[in-house]
Amino acid sequence: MVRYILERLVYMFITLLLIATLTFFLMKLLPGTPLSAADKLSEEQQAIVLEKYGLNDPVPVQYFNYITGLFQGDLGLSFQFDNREVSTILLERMGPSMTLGAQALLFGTIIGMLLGLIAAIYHNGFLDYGSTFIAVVGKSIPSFVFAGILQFYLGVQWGLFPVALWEGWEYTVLPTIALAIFPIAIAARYMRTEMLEVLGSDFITTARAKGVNRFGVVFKHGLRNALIPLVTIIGPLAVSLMTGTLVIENIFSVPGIGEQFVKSINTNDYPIIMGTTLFFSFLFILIILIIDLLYGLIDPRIRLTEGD
Amino acid sequence: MENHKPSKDLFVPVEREEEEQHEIGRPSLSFWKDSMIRLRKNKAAMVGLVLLILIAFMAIFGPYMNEYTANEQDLGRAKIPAKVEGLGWLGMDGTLSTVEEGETVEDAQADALARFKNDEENTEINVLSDGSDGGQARVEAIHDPYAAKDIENNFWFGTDGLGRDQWTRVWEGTRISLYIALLAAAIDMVIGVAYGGISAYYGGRVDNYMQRFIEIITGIPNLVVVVLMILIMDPGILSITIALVITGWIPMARIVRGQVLKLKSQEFVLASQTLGSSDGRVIRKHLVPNVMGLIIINTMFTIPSAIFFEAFLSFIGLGLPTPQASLGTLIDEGFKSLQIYPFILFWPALVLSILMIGFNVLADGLRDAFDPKMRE
Amino acid sequence: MENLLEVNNLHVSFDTYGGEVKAVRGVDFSVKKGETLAIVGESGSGKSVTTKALMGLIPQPPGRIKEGEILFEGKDLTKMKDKELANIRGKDIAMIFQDPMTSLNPTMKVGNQIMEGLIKHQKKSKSEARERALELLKLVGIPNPEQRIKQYPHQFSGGMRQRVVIAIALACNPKLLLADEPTTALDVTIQAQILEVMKDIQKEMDSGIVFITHDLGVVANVADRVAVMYAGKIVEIGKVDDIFYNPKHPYTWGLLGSMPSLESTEDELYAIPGSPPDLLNPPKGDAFAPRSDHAMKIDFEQEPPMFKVSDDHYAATWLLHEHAPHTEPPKSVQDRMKGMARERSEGDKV
Amino acid sequence: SGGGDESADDGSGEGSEDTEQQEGNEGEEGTSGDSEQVLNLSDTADIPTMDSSMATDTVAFQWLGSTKDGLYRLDENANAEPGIAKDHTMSEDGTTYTFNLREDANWSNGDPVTANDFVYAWQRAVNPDTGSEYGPYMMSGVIKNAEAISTGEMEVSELGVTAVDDYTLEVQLEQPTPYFESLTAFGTFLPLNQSFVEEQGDSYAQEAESLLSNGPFKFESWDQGEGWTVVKNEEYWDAENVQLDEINVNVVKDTATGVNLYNSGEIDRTNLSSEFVDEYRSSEEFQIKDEPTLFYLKMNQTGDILSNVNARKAIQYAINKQDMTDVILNNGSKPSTGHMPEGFVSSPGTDEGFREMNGDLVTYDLEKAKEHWATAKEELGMDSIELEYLGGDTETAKKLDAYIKDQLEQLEGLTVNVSSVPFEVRLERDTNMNYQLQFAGWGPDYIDPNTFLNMWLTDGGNNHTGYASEEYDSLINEANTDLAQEPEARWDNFLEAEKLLMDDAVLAPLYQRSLAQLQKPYVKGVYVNPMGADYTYKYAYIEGK
Amino acid sequence: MSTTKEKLLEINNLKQHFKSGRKGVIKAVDGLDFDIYKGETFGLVGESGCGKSTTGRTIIRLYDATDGEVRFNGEDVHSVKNKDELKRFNREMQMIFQDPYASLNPRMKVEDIIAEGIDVHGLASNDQERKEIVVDLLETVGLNEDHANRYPHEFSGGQRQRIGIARALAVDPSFIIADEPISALDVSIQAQVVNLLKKLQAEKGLTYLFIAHDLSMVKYISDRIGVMYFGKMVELADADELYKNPMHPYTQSLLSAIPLPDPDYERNRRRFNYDPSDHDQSEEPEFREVRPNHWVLCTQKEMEKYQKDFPVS
Ligand SMILES: Nc1ncnc2c1ncn2[C@@H]1O[C@H](COP(=O)(O)OP(=O)(O)OP(=O)(O)O)[C@@H](O)[C@H]1O
Ligand SMILES: Nc1ncnc2c1ncn2[C@@H]1O[C@H](COP(=O)(O)OP(=O)(O)OP(=O)(O)O)[C@@H](O)[C@H]1O
Ligand SMILES: [Mg+2]
Ligand SMILES: [Mg+2]
Repeated sequence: MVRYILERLVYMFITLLLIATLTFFLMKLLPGTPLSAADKLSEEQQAIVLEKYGLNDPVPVQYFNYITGLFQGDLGLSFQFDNREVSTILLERMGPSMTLGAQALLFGTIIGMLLGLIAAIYHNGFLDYGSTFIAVVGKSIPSFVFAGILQFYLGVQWGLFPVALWEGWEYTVLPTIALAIFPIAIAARYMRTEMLEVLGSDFITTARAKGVNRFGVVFKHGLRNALIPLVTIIGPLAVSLMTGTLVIENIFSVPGIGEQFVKSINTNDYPIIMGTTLFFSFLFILIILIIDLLYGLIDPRIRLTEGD
Repeated sequence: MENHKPSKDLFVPVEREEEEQHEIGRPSLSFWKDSMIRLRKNKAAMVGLVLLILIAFMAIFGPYMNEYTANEQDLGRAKIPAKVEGLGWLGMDGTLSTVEEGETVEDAQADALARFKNDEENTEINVLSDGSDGGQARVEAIHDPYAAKDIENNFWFGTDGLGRDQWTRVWEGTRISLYIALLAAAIDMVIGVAYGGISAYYGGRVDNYMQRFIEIITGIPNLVVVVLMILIMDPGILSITIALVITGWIPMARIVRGQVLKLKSQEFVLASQTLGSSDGRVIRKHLVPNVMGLIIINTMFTIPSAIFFEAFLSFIGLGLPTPQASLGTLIDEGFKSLQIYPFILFWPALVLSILMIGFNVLADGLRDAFDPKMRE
Repeated sequence: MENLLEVNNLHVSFDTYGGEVKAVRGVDFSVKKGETLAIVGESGSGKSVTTKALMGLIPQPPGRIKEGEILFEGKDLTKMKDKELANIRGKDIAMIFQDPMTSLNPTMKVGNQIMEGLIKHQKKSKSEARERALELLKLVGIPNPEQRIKQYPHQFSGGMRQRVVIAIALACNPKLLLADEPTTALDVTIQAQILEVMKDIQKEMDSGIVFITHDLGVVANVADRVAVMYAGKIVEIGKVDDIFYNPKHPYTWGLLGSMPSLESTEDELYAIPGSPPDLLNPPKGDAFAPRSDHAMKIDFEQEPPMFKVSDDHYAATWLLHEHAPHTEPPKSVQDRMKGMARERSEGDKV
Repeated sequence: SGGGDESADDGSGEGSEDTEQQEGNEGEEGTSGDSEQVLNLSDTADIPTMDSSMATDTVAFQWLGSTKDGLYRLDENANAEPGIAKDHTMSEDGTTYTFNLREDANWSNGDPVTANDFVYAWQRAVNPDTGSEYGPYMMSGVIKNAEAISTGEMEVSELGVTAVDDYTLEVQLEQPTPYFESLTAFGTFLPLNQSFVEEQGDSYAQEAESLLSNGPFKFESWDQGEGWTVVKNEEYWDAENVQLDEINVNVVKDTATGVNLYNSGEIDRTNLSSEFVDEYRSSEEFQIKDEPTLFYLKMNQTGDILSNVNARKAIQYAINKQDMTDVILNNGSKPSTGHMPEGFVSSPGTDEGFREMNGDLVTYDLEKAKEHWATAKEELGMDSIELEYLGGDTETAKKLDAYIKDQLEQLEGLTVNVSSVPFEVRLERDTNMNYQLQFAGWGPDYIDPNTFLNMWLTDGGNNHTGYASEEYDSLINEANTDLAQEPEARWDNFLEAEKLLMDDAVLAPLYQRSLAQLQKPYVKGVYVNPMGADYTYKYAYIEGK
Repeated sequence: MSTTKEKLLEINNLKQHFKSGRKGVIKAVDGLDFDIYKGETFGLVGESGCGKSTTGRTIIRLYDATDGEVRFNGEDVHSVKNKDELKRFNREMQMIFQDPYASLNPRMKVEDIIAEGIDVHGLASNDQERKEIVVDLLETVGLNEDHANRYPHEFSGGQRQRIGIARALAVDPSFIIADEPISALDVSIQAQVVNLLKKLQAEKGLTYLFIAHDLSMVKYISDRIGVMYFGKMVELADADELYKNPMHPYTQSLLSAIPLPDPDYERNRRRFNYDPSDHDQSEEPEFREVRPNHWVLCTQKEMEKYQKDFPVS
């Protein structure tokens, strides 16, 4: 186990390095420069400014400098936010995104799982269709529409929650709901599908024969067996939720990383792109690792180390 | 017990026939055909299928049903709502309305008129409350843009901000979105399933490397890749396709992998292996059918994501070149005037919702149909 | 003695796309306290379905109890709500399932699966339940219970899983135990051990047992009475001695005749010819007739009623009708019966 | 076209009304009543940096302008009013300016603002080691030796700026620069407190604590991504004229969100996208803010089709700009008919506006367009022509693209293929002149016709159209050298140049942008500037909230 | 039954250890040595959990052996890597699984399950022929054509087991590992299946490794029987010999526990319990030939005792 984790961590390191490398070179292919007033400067002037940031060095040299910087824990300085440390920016922006993401994930999966369970228990009944409907609608309404509607009604018209901005917990409510609609839909659908499968198994009959009631059958026996696909999908979902989404952050004026990242790409802010990419990847790989370990916990029959 | 007495001559021994006749209870069908039969018996799924066929039909023929083309602009007739003769009671009477408040009725009226650029002739004003109860005066104005702009032909879905016929645009957009939907589904089914299946089935080192590869693909920012694609490619269907191919299959691959990991040590898989089944066969015949339910459900998630991904691509310049539209871009566009011209959003959103509901209901039906244990 | 369980005219069907599978077609029997009723019969004859029906565990859809009543201590289980049934299941009636591989929850530790019923029905604390679970595991002959209790089913061999299933069923000392081939996956030594455990519990609790098995040896060991099922019906029912020493139904003859004895060396075992009927379209008349050496014309036209042989011995075959020609069991069966009698007397001598 | 559409008149009407209102209010200074003097605003982006040497974007310039005074400030009519400089003298040849600084100006930490603060700041801005973009851009060709220093050919100390004493600043220019005064109000020319900046080092201007202000407001807090708060700077030399106690700014990127926040009272002003205009047009809080920003189609003359002047002219005339601004933009934007915004600069002699003087040079005229097109096709010997159109990357631009495509395709045989690409891609294609038609825009950096016209010089930094006209070059160059001291002749040169630009059909003017806004009626005294900081809050106050 | 017979399968020091938990190792099979001759039926009995299934599975390569070798026709099964070779092995060697439900794909029709081997090895030239073979096989195992079109969950346990048997027979193997193929069947079908297996053996010279609990059936069908206990073979002899002269106490205990279909006998049966600690612990037991072709796991001392107790007549 410990060995396995260590091994995975080594892989994680290699993977991150590969991602860093690939992203670095891809980024260098991006058109334009990180200069924000490039259209106003003559080419020599541009060249001089770029020189100052070491962007005129041959790409391999830049790469080498970047990677050596990385090993010293230095993510570099941002271009758009002149001279600001990328790590500081990441830290500042990551907080709101992760808060929202975590809340939405928690709220969304719990609600979604409940919906899915209800749908599975009352298979082909009214509640099943109802919960399916919610899931479908949740998935097919684009999040910006949903967020816009939430903001207008719950925020402006009824005044239940703050419309937007980021000044306290109550400000997280609307964006959390808006973000959660997707995990709700996903969790509901996967739960339903898998639970239906599981409820048909023999061991469920055994459990019922023990006198376990419907509730117990579903929650104590069904749930864990139905969890694998959900956990699989929740992982990347968690990353995408926690790394912020442009749309929700814009609509609710959340000072998150998602919007920042898109902007960095659009303005060629290489250090931020790299920093964010590495952070996202790190989070992603970490979560995948956790999920792989969870697989084993959830279903003891799955052994990842087998044969290797 | 038995009331009537059987007659005595029935008690004579008969020779046992060696071969009894077998009636063929049901025709011999493959798993797939059998599933289709089951699907056909599922009413909800059939409704879904009919919806889809209907939408596909409209996507093909809808644009030819009126005299407008998708890109014919006329700013003079921009943003007018839907009007269908005889469907006025459904709200499709081609009028716009607004409710304004003011200190006095006159104030409110003036506001309401100003809302329709002071076109008194074609605006009908109803006073809802004259403010005598101490509150604000409220006035409702109903404006008939068809009359105002001397438009004789009706726009069944109204027009957009450039005065283009929404009906034609929506159905043409549906075409594109259907293509995207099918493409995304195909990518999911082909690449995602194969990748996930192979990764989990071979396990060990293969799995390890294949998963690391996924991590790398996921790690590299999508947007960077897409922006790079813009440099080498012209926007259009091809670039959309490629963009989808690059990352669209990853969730599916992971789902399938998770399931296959669970299934691959089951005895029926072992049994197949002892028969000498090739790995491909084991994956195709044993693993995939048992993951089918999830594959279908996951595909249903991929489809709307893909439809909106396309809208996003269009937005950053890799999607369809202006003025072509898809449901995704139409919705994107319509959303901006949601509060004041909701009908621009309404029609594409309605079609997309029907499409989604159709897909999902059908998917549920398929899921059930592929599970022989599920029976009505 | 009062009937613990009484099953009257039970019909169970499954709706499939092919049509209605009439898995159980009118079954009557009863079990008294402290009594063991063994059900033997063709595989696919509806034994498992019958016992599942008793527990209200027929998957619905596609299955359904079409007709009949199941009286447990006088109350009709078919009319009970799921909630009430849940209180009876596992506590008053317990069931051991046929398939040990799939009847255990793969993601739950074996110990917890045993403890679950105890905690629910006997309101035991976790540690008490654990104690009892260990005891049960020891009882069913699983070595190292302390270690095993923490393992998952896939770490157990088939036989061990079966024993776990048995332990689960025995946990709450049920009044009625439905055992569906509980020892099939076990070796004879363990089987003997298990049978003893079951008997002990039965003695202690005065429970009734319905015991399904294919092993006539086991039947001989445990049963007080035996019911023989064929194609969804009970074709013969009687005291264990009646069935072994005085069988009346040709199917019973076939069964007894198919057993190899330790001495048998013939090249071929006797086997009932033909194959069982399709319950989608059960044949008219006696379902066994097409495979019977003693079939009569009436067998293809009318269903035989239960003929009474003695007070506790009934068989559903026209051969018992007064008009029927006198028919003796096949020679192999007679030999066997004789052989047994001889063995028995020898055994007595020893 | 002569007869404007109703709504356009509405828009401008309201806009000017507003200005009058503000002017009227000025007299009642100090009568702020009992309202809390707090202004709540939103901005669409973060402040990337508060380092005036490094700033490049409007948000930064806005808040630099609000927290710092340069030599001069822009008053409500965009004329220079004294800031740190009390007054100045200019040498005969117009190349040496001597500014007399006020002695009562302090930094918010109490240090006096001295001439050295300017010397340090300007030197820092052109110093290549600083990595400033606007420094070289704004100062090259204006301040003596700036260009050479910025390219590393000269020492920083050679820059033509010296502190004669603490309160006297002497600036040497390369050549007479008539608009230099207004330039000194620009963010890049703001002073820096040398000891503070050096003390802060790398962290200078990165957060509220590492900033110094010498203007009406000072930073109190600044949360990346979230917003910032500035409060009245009691150390400000003109503090008594500052009425607002506090301005809160939140970063709000989405227009609809802005509107919702406005409606729920969280912010006092919001911009409206065209979709919202219809809804709020009748509201009393609706106002239109005119901007001197122009949008136009750039035409690459190096290609084989657009090298034909008739083809370019056809494009100039083919677009119905009135419909475009009325229906699509719907925010008070006006069709533009030349390459100088309305209400931006006026004649030094008669005070008549540039636009008014030159008139509508290019208007919608489909017939004319078709004629030119026919000639062009003949000259080119082509019957069907495809043009690639590089679209804008904003939301509105997309709609405009579709519209422009449709309009241009009224020209027989023309197919326009729109490609809308991200900003950086467009920039790169522009630089490489890898386009045929391009949607483009330009806003002024200082108040002088030159800011719009000098870019079309042969090889001008932003020309990128292949346009090379000796005549044009000489007009502009003359205006900036020989005629620099003769405002009226210079003015005529510019008028001439614009005509030439349109005649040569270098670009097809589209519209002059306006911004539709909602502003709470209790917000008073906010001035709009044509360049630099968008708004002046120094004199703003809240009344009747 | 003489040693001159041709060896089909040689198993040498076969070991299969599973990891369990953090450090634990389950020695499911711990050093097995035996041969199976061509055309014989080798019965394997033993306590449940003693490693019978694991032995079978390791032989057929479902598990990679921890140690030891399995030679089939002289070739080491576990060293074959070549695909075609493997496929040949798979045709030659088949397995009937213990668990009738888990071993059938719930999403496949019976027809396709049975025909899988036919498809894999291309044994039918067209659908018609395939169908015929399937129907034949179904009838061979006591099912009928109608069943071909159903799914596994529609069958009773016994019926499922028969499907498994039909599947194994489909490829016409020469060696079949039957892991409790009949325990889920009713006696009549058991008889049918056993008859069938025997018939096939007679006709095609099949060889079986027959794992079972039902000792009377094992005795009936097997030529030689091995008794396993805790991963080790404790006794191996010809069937009759084993039943007549069981030496190892575990074997004795096993035989004493066989239930007989005779209620009277059952009422009076006495069992002999085996306690592994009764053995002489002083010495590692070895597998010794106590009588000709009769091997027992015992110490030198025990062997002498057995030889005394069971003298060669
Ligand atoms: N879910 C189902 N759908 C359709 N038919 C079913 C279903 N479950 C059982 N059956 C049918 O019901 C009949 C009785 O099955 P049951 O499991 O009771 O047999 P059994 O007597 O227990 O056999 P065995 O001894 O082999 O376990 C069989 O013919 C089977 O095909
Ligand atoms: N995959 C596995 N992982 C860990 N332990 C296993 C595994 N498979 C079997 N075992 C263990 O190996 C031992 C032998 O198991 P096996 O299934 O071979 O027994 P068996 O002799 O076939 O028993 P039965 O007669 O009950 O089927 C058991 O202790 C079991 O717990
Ligand atoms: Mg059964
Ligand atoms: Mg086994």
